[in-house]
Amino acid sequence: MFKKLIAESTAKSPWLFHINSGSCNGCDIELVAVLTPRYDVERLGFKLAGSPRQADIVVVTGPVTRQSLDRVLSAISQVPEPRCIVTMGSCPQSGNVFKGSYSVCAPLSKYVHVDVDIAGCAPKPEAIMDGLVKATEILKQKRGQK
Amino acid sequence: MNLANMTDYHHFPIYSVMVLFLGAFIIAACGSKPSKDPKNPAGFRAWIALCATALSLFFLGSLVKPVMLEGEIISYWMGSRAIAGGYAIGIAMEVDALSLFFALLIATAVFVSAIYSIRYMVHDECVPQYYVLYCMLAGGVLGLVLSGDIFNMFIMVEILTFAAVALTSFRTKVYGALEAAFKYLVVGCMGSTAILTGVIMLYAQYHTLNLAQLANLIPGTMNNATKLAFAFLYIGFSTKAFIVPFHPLAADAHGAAPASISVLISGVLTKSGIYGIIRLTYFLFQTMNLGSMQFMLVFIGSISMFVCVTMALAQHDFKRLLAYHSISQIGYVLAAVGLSTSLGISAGLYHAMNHTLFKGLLFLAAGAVLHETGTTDLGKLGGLSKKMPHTTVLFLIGAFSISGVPPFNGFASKWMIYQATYQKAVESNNIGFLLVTVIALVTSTLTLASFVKVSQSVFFGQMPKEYENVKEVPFGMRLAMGILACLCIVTGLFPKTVTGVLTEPAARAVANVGEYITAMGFKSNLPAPNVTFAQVGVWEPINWLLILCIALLALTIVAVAGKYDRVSERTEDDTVDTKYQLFYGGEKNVYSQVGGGDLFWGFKHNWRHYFDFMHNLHSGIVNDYALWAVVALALAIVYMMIVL
Amino acid sequence: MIQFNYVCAFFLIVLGFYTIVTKYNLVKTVIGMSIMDYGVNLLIISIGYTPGGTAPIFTKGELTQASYFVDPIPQALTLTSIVIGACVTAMSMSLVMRLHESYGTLDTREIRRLRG
Amino acid sequence: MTANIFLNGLQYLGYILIFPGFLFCFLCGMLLVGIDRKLVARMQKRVGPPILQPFYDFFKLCGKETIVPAAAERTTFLVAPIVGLAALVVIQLFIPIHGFTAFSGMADIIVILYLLLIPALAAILGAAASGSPYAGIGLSREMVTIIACELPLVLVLLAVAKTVGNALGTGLCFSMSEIAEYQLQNGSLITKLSMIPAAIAFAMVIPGETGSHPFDTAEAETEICEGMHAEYSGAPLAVFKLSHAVKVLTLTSLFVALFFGGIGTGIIAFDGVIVFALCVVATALFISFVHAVTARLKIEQVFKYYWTVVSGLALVSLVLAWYGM
Repeated sequence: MFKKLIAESTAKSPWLFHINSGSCNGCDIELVAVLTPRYDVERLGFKLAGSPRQADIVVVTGPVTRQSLDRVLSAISQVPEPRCIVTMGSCPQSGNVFKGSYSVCAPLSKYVHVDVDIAGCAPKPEAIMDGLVKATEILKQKRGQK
Repeated sequence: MNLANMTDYHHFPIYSVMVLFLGAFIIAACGSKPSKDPKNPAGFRAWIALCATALSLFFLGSLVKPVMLEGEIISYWMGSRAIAGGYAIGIAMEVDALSLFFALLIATAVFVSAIYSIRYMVHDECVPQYYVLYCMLAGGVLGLVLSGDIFNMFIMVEILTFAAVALTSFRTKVYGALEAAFKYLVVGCMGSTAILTGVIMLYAQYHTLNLAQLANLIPGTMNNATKLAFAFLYIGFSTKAFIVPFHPLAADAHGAAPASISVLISGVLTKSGIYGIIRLTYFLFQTMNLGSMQFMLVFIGSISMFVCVTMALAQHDFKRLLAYHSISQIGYVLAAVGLSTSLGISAGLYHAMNHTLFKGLLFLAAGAVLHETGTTDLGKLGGLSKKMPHTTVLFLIGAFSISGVPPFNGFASKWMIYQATYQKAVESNNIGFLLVTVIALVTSTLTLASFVKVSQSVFFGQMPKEYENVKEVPFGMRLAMGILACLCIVTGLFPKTVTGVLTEPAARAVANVGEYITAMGFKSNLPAPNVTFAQVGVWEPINWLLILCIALLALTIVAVAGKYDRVSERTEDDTVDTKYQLFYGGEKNVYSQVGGGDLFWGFKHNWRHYFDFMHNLHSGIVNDYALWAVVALALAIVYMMIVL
Repeated sequence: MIQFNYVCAFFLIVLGFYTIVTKYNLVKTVIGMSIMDYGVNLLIISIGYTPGGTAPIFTKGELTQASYFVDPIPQALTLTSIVIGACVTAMSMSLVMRLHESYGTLDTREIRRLRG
Repeated sequence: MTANIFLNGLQYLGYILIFPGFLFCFLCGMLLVGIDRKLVARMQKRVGPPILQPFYDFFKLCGKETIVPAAAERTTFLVAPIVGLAALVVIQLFIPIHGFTAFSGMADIIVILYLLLIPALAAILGAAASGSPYAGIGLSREMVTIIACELPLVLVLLAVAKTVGNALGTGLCFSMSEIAEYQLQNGSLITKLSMIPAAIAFAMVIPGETGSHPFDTAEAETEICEGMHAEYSGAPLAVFKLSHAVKVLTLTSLFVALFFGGIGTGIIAFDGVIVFALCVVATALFISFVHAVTARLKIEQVFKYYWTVVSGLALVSLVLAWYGM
């Protein structure tokens, strides 16, 4: 019974931790936009957590610059299991316009398993919410496997 | 003299003092050749000191039954020279419940500190001399509280000041030790001079030095010279109690002395000053029924508690911080005693006892940290709880006790003080006493804050690299701390028993001056007062603890069933996994310890003008401190002349 | 004129206080402490003085109702006090020496590592 | 005889585990927090999370991995939340629910003030044991907030003691059960003139003590990464969240017991409901509303606010109570 309860709760209370790996702030602003009254992602139980230790979903924005790579990876490793990694915007997926630069390490999936990619530059709030909901489903699956 | 005569308990007070002086003499006579044992450089001399203190404690402990429980007052004339022609000629010891109460506190602290010293004083030179001075100090304080003769009180004050100054500067290499000793000597000497002047002026008036006879003669015959003597004596004992404005000396002396001596300075020396003030105001001059005298003591007590706790918040050194707290707690004692209600006196004495226990514990913990790491600077330490788990637990017990966290002993006594002040405010319909309650309550929280600062910056937080090899302190030191910690918990859990056996008889003795006079063989017509210790509040620590244990048990069952302790931890060989590193906003391998003096910035920012002012005021120049003493003396004289 | 003694005694005590408070030299501070001490000693001995009294030394035969001698107790007290005063001076001078070694100065305004 | 004792023991065990104890605290505290979050969302024109959201959060955290950082002191880190929760539940037992005063005779208002320090202290020590510098900053701010709240709380409680004491003729009254008894017979304390500023001051203290907006500097998630809880994850964090919920309940029900007692029916179940309803109102007014309309203060502003405005109000109340109004 408790296992089921916990699995159900996991899907209903995903907390986000947001890492900016050299983003232009476009995606960051859009992420904040989904918290505003118009979209209000909190009604689905989402909440921005201040520390990776408390997060379930890690949202990475930006093209993963060489300076930030180690830091991104260490912060992701500090998130307790089960966790779900979401890349947001085109940058962490392909490098976007920065691709080929000596200082950019994108895509992030080279270094760590990414569960959900939200494409767009920057993605629409609706897309972000859709991606996050998908992430919660993956989270629930991971919870169930344990 | 046969054995039965010698084991008569009437001789025990003098035995308990003499055994310490004798110990000092034997240790000094044994020379100063250090022993070969590196763990105990003083060799058998340490054991002599320990035996002397243990015997002293034993003698005093066996007096509990007759004096505390049966209410006898032991009067003891040296060489059987009693009263002639209505005047006390011989030297007397008079042990009533008040004296015995303080003597027990002192003997306990001295004994525990002696256990601690054996392992603690291993890095020093001249350790045999340390034990000589140690026994002298202990004997001096015991002699002071057991004496029935005011000139002997002065002699003992000199002995203890002398020993304390020498022990303060014992570690001459320690930063500021000599300076602290010199300041203490100058102001302490002014205090002793004040006491001597007061004593001799009383003698000029009444031609006796016996406390009981003075108490019989002085009230009702006060003139200007007596008032002057009172002011001198009061200031003299104030310097021994280190109350405001003599608190900077305490801070300097505690910080520089070895921890085992800091225990004595804070737990024992300050008590001797408080004892002197009680004897002076309640017995000799019997002025405590005057509102103005109550006002003076309560006012100085409140000022002491608040000023010193704020000074403590600004400190960067572990022992200096403890030293200021010491005076802050003495402020509580003085304020409670100054209320002149039986509950107030009982509460004040209870707090005095608890202060000896928890402050001793805290100083010993500070000494343990110093012993292992070589520093007490709050800015340099951190994370020692992993290396010194027992010391951490013992320190926390002391810290909770002093900050008045239930169910430890500090709370039990502070709780009585709050009630006593509030009761006094209601009874006398004076809103000023209510302010004292508020100050006491707020001071208690500030105390907690500064101990949170210590635990964060010394025992918790991150550990600097250089302390990787720190070990737990030796068993002997932990034993000493353990004894005090157990006493802290026991006296906190059974407040009714403790007050019933120890503080209430003492408070009764304070109220019943007539008996003190008649026990010495003088005629007194002071009536025996009716003393009650009614409390308005309710606090049942045992029941609370029982409920808490049930609650904890229930939670533990749930936690075990839910596998609460199944955690992910770093394995021994795995040093690189970033998962177990602290989160630094993504930065790698950063050492950062939040500690030191500015932890409570939010508080200090609002009070910055006050803190700046205080910092400049405590200039560290001995002339300034001497000036404070002179001004205090002048104010005391003027005040006494006006109100008495 | 025993009152003059009292005035002198208090004058000495106050002079001692004055020296301690205003002089910035450690040795002068110690001198101040000694002066203070002498003042008290003078006070004690003056209190024991009775005009026309003899030394309080007598044998059993000499003691009559009319015997008139100075109070012996203050004299005993003075002795004790003088001894203590000497000890204090010795102790403080040794501290002054060590202070001079480690601080290189005798100025109290510079010996203030412990403050605040 | 033995059967009687056994039954009595069972009854008290029931008190501790079920009614004013654990189960009640767990359910009502969580509900209060859920209502709070919903209300704040509605005030900000959002839909907001479901009212049961705190339960979801709690169970989710129970299922998560617990990571103990290498720099942390393991035992303190894990034990601190449990002790804090237990201590809070015990405080809840001491607060009378109208006629229900089974435990209120064991501790009185000043003791409760001090018992409230234990959970805070547990959280602080747990944070210190985690070794994180964010937690260090967080605990410093938490401690300053405690100091800030202490002065007005002390003044309010002394004013209450004086008012009830005056009315009873004993001069002063610290006992929680006597205060409850007095209110049952003479109506709520809030009807007295001197108690109105006291009630306002106490209400202002509630958000500070529970660490909610705008006094949540200690857990500021955007500046110092959740402060004291920066390194906590999984079940210990769940216990901390539960403790926070219970603390909201404790403070609001203390507020109700002190100023709005005496509207009870005499039946425990009904009284429980009434008290809970009053707690909800108090939460809505003093936590949700304040949260919705203010932005986070700086820590020195928190301190200044409590030691000037709130303490001033409390002092007014104390002076009024002193002169028998």
